[in-house]
Amino acid sequence: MRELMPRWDGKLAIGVATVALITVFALVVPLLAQDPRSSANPALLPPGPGHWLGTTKLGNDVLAQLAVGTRGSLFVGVLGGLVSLVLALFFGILAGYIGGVVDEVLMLLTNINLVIPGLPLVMVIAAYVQNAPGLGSLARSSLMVALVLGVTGWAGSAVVLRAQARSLRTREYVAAARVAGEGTLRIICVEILPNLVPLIAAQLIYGVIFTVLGEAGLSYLGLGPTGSITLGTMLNDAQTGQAVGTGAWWWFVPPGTIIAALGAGLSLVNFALDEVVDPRLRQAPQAVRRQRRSRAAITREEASA
Amino acid sequence: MRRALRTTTALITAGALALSGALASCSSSSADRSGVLRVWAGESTPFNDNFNPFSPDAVFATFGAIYEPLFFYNQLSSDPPTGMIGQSFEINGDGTVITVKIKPDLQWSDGQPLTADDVAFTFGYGPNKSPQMVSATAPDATTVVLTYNAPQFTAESLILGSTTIIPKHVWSSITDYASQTNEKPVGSGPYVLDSFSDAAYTIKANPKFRDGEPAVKEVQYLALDANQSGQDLLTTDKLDWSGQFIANPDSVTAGGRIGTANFQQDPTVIMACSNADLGCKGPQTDPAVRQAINLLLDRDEIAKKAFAGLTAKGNPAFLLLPRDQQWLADPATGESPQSPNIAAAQKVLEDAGYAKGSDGIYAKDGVPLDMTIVSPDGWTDYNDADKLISEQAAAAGIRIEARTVSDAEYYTPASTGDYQLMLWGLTQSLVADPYSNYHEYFASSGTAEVGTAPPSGQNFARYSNPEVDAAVTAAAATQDVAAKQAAYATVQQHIAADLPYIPVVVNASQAFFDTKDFTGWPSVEDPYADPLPYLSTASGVVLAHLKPVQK
Amino acid sequence: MAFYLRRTAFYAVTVWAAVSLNFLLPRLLPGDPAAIMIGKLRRASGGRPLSPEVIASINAVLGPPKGTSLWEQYLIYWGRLLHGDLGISSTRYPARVVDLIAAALPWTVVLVGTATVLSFVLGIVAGAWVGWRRGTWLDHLVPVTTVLQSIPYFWLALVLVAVLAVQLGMFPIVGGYDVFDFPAGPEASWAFLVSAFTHAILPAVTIVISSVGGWLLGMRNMMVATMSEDYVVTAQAKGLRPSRVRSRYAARNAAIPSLAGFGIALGFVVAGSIVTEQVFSYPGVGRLMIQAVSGLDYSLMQGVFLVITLTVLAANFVMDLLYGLIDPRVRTHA
Amino acid sequence: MTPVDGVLSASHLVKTFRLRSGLRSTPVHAVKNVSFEVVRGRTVALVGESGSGKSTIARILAKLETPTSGQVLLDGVPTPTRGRALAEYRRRVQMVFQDPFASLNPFHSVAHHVERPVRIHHPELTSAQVAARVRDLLDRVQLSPADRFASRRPHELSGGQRQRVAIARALAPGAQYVVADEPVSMLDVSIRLGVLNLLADLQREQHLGVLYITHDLATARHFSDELLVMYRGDVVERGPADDVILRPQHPYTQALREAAADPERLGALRDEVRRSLRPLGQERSASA
Amino acid sequence: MIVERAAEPDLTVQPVLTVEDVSIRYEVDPPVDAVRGVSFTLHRGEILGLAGESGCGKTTLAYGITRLLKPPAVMTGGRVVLHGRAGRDAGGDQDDDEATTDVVALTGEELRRFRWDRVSIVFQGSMNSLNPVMTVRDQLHDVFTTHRPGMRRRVREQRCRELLELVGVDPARLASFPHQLSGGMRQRVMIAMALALDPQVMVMDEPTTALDVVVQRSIIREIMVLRERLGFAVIFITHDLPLLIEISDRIAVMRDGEVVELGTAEQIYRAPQADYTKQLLASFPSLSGTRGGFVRGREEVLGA
Repeated sequence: MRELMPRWDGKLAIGVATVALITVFALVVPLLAQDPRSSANPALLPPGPGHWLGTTKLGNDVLAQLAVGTRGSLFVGVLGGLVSLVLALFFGILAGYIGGVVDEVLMLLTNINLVIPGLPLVMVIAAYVQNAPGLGSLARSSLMVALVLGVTGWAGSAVVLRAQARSLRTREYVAAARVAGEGTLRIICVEILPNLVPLIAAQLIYGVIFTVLGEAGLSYLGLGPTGSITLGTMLNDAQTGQAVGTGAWWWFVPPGTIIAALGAGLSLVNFALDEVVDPRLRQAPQAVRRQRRSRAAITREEASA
Repeated sequence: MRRALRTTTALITAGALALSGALASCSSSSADRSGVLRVWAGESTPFNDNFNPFSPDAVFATFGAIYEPLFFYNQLSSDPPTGMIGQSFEINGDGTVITVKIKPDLQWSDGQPLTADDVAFTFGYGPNKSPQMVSATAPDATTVVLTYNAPQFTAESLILGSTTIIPKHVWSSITDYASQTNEKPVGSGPYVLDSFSDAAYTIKANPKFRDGEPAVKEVQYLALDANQSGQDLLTTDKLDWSGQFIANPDSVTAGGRIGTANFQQDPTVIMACSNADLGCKGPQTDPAVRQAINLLLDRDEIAKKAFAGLTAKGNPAFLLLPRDQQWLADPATGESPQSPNIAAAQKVLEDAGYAKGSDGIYAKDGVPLDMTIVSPDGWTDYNDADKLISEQAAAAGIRIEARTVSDAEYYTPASTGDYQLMLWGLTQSLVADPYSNYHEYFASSGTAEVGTAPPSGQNFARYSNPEVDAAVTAAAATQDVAAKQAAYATVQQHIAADLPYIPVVVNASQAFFDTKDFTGWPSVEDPYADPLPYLSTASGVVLAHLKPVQK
Repeated sequence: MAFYLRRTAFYAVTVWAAVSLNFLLPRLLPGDPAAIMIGKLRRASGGRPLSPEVIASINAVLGPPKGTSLWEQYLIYWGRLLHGDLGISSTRYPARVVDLIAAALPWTVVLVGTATVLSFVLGIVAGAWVGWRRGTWLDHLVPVTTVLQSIPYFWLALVLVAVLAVQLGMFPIVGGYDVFDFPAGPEASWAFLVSAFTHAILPAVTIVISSVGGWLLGMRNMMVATMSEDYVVTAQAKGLRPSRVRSRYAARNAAIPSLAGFGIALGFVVAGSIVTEQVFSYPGVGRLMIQAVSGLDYSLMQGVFLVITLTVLAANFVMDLLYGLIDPRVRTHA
Repeated sequence: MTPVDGVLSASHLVKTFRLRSGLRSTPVHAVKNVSFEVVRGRTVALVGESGSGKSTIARILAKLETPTSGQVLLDGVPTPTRGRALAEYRRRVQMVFQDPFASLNPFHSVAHHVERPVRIHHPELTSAQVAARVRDLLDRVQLSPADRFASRRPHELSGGQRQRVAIARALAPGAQYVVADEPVSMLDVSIRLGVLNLLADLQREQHLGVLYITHDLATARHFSDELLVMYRGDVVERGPADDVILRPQHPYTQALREAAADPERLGALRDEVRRSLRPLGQERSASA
Repeated sequence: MIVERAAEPDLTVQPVLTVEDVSIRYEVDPPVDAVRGVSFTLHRGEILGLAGESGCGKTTLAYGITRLLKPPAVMTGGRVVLHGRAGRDAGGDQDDDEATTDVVALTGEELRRFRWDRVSIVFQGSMNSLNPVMTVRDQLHDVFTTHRPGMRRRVREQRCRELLELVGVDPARLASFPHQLSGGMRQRVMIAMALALDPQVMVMDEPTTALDVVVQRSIIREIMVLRERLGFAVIFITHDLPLLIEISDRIAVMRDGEVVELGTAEQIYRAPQADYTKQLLASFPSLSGTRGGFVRGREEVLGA
């Protein structure tokens, strides 16, 4: 069990702290800050006592927007990440475990999805979906954006999961479970999945990063969600509102920073997970460090002796 | 960036409603070659190699710089039109025959003579041939007679000011004008095409131009994809002329090189699909709702925050004041309220039978006041205004959801009526006469059932009022000022009450130009043409006026 | 040989799938480019009615074929495609989609190609180095690059433009070359190449900064894993020079998964480059894509999507061939 | 001798794999027509080198592979491939795998591994009864006190302990036959004997039929009653264990016998090599 | 027999490698002393068997002797001396062959040149010791281009072919990639590579464990033949005590990082002193002898 948990170290601590801070910020600050859509404030105020991060062109409080936007982005990110994870699990685990023709077909689909460049596909699908009649406000909701990003972003994870599932499938404990009389579904869920937990978590995190960045990109291109505030729509507002041109850095810098910080924090958590999946990544550098220190200590002793 | 695309459509409609005017005399060109004038007219990369004056995708220099109409109608003044190809014109008593004298000894840029024959050909060609036209003939080399079966008083500016004249010897062999790209345009304007690439094209002075070569020998048009890029290039001395929205113009003009002008003309409105009889759906079909929205708007805040304070105040009579002062019947319709009056708005609703629900939203017969207002992605000022409108309406108990859509999904639903509210730009009439506004936007001849596009006119609000129709028809058939005033008074009274278009602001149209290297730009003192590079005809007039600064 | 056969078959299937997807998408989800074009023409003519011939001709070019089954349409679609006919753009009517793409593609291929190769080589070399020197301060370099990787491309690009191009004037702000110096468009001269190069620096830097971290991380991790492989220990035991052990034994093997993952990463880079092109007004296919999407120009959208996909597939195919050269195992074991 | 009350038999087993390489596939004949019987209370050793097909036979008997042709019969009855009947077969025929580090799921406790087969095959038992049975099983494989081991996870156990857990798991359903596929080859030499002895003890106590698969001639000889030598999918020699080892008939058995390390031949190899090289003494300087 | 062997001075008298009080520690948490004060002497041309179970430190010791300790292992003390090849008329171009070398003191370039030239290793994982992406030829040539930079390509190629022939592999296999060779062939290639520079000592870490017994046998025979012809000394590491007894001159039995017994193969087999040696011997049932401590044997006893 313990080997399935990431080892606590500086990188992980910074990563978890960053993600936790951002999450708390996204969940708590909207309750305290003013309505992010309120235009009752003067426009383009620089950061100051009343508005810690200033205001936008419309007089929206940037801090409030940032908090709500972070929440929106997290929502899109987590949802998109989950959608792509579910698909990746379906394609990856099924292909990996069942093998044979099922594997061939599922992997072909996965590989096709993989080599077809993502964003253009997302753009095409988003353009079609968003203009399809009958969807109403759903067409350009953050839910739809998350779905589109999730549906197009699972292939990479599926490949990773499939490789791992394949290797687990040939593990003797899976054969042993079959001999013991366990059913296929139970073998997948009880014998295989738990050992994939670090990997699945890592894939989910990649999915979240991918979706958050994807949402930002789509929003920048004007294909993002409307009606809800995300970091992407904030950046889009700032960009079209010429925040750069007017020197309103406080409008433009924070959303980008939060995206980068969130991505970096999640990546740091993934480092730790990578080290669980492949312990050599942690052990090898650590071993080198210890060896070096010890050698230095021996040399010192000899020198002093 | 989308702002750039939007200017394209602004140009297109502006061209269609042009007033006539005579070309201000153009100074004789000096032999000195001076710097190239670099322009961003709002186009994005890559450029279309398309100089077809009939194409919606033609590049900007096509209109004004290369091709010209007969007369130039200066939107900024109430002066009569100035002649370009045309020398003078005359309309007969019942308005069915227009006789145009064109200037003598004109030449196309390929050296062929430009005669009345070309003009007559133009009016009989393609989309110019209106159903009302009987004939277009050229009795002699400088006379053109256009005969119609209905009075054309009010179509004067369209016919004379925004029909680009094309050479017969080129176009007589072209049948499918819509899919033509006309990569080697032969025109009559001050410039001819020099070189084209999909990132930039250059026009150079036309030596065969009737007034001699213009002083600025070369003009280069650039393609940019973002307003920010335009602003950056202005700041860094790379761009000499652009018409774009810059929220803080000081940042560009502070250096002293760039001057700016902002002649507001075009009303920005909340367009409502207002006619339930024609199939419009939603609470906005009730005039009381539209009146309430009109009252609750904080136009001052919208102007300041969404439009950076660069707009002018709108009026429900849809006049360009003070240009059209003589047509204003009731001073009360001379300006829309600038600050909100929520109590009045709510009273209007309550009088009409609405009551506030538990969620704070007014409702009638169980149907809440819940509407959607759309604007295109990236039209920041519109998007921002929508957000403010949504917030202001919510404060008064009306839910208006602000949504953005792609460009294409903005225009098509507008024309087919598949919307509830839209932030929309009307184009101000180019002449000092609101007729074209009333005819285009309010007359029922310009509308259609929801689901189909109007065959002509742009009454996308689906407004239909027999009294307004009768008044517009009456105004069209007369040139008597008093009779027109009476007719317009009727129109103004109805549209100010029914509000199919709720005025918001009169839109800013900022132009930025290099005053250090070029002189002769229009100014408040001498508004000889609107200095926006994307306007047809006017941009050509400005180009012909400019002079490089000698160094 | 079997490996190449298999890969070729895979690419054939993928191309077929991409083309078919491209065919199906607009038919699954309604949207009428002809109606949009007609609306535009109407607005352009200032409310004057359009002649029926014009409407008929636009419908013929842009509208859905009438009276044919989906299968027939599919065959026609393939037929047109094989003749290099991607249709007519509605936002740039009547320009042919093929011509628009032909003008834009070289820019993207050169920019993205160069930036990707640069990023790949940088990432692999740096990753090999960091992995080789594992356990030293270089380890801390790895988390730093993930921050770079997490920055949205366009945001980074806007900041770079604001600071380096506008404030400091070090780089051009927009475009693929200096349109003021070359008003007639691209030409085959040294000066033009220099101009194109200086314009490509900032977009390329954006792509490289945002993507190098991924390569670096992957390579470093593989390098660490490879370093404990027996053949690396053997190589060291053989007394080979460290440089040789690093390059021929460790790095070469460690780079194999990166090569295999090139396709995935390329997709990401292409995605990033689309938004990057937008920021720099770079005259590539990404720009066309964005315009097509905002103008609902379905033909252009499909054409660009298809071309991007085919280009990425081609790049992947080349990588597969390289992969076969570098890893002899795949040549015999499929 | 104990009475023969049950027999697990392999009848004309054939297993052909298809090895795919590109678009071609070449057949690999892993097992070619092998028949034998495992009687309760007796041990049959299957000896051969890797690739000889012995593990494939183990997997066929454990119903992890389906034979291309031929049958597995339990008490003379053809055995099922799915459903309840398969569950019944699994209850009676169990397997111990080669690698105790791989055959136990690192995620689950010792108790889980032993408890699951009990629950699967004896759903009628209450939790307390299951727990008691698990304790009993652990005691029987000498993992005492059972409570101390039950909650541990595989990585907390030594190799020998793990293999004992694996044996307990195999016995858990109440198995009558155990297929032991190289059960000690991954263990340290000093504990192999202990595990084999445990297996032998259990066999006697529980009257098990054991198929002992190994490449090690010495343990095969000592541990089994009957011995089969497999070579490239065929059984080339069979007979009582001592006969086959001490008096091999087939050339392959002889080669195997010859190749096995035998400390009794101390120094013999060196001397033989020296003798063979002496006449060629000059070669040394030529190649050095 | 013992007397006879002791009377062969050319093999046993001259030490080639002296290991003195070597200790190696793994700097993990808590540190593990994998090798504790091991000393022995390897004589010229001798096969010294290093026996012990997994984790006893035998492989760590081998890596320590060859200065190939992987992190986090650290040699905390001891001396390893490789004695010069006096009295042997080897090629005069390798001067340091004549020198006595303090292996522990070697650093950097010196260490690199020492490796393989004087002590080579054949690793346990015959499957993975060869670089999968280089041909056998490239990997063999590597040894010469690094250690014999003056050697011409043709000579090098000739030498590589000879080496393969020496270990019984078709020289045509030079062009092969490792995955195209069988396990036995790969290990032969590794042995050929280990012979390339005519080293004084060859360390063999379980060189045949992963192979089938018949192949194993032929490779061991090959090693014996080569040892006879080329005269290098071998440290042969395995857990397979019967095998060691059969082929080694002397055997060191290791347990928990210490050598518990060191003696001739005969002594170890016939008269083991340490309890652990006895236990280890008892773990291997005799193939041809009586049934020893096996249960079935016990059953017979009980039955009797």
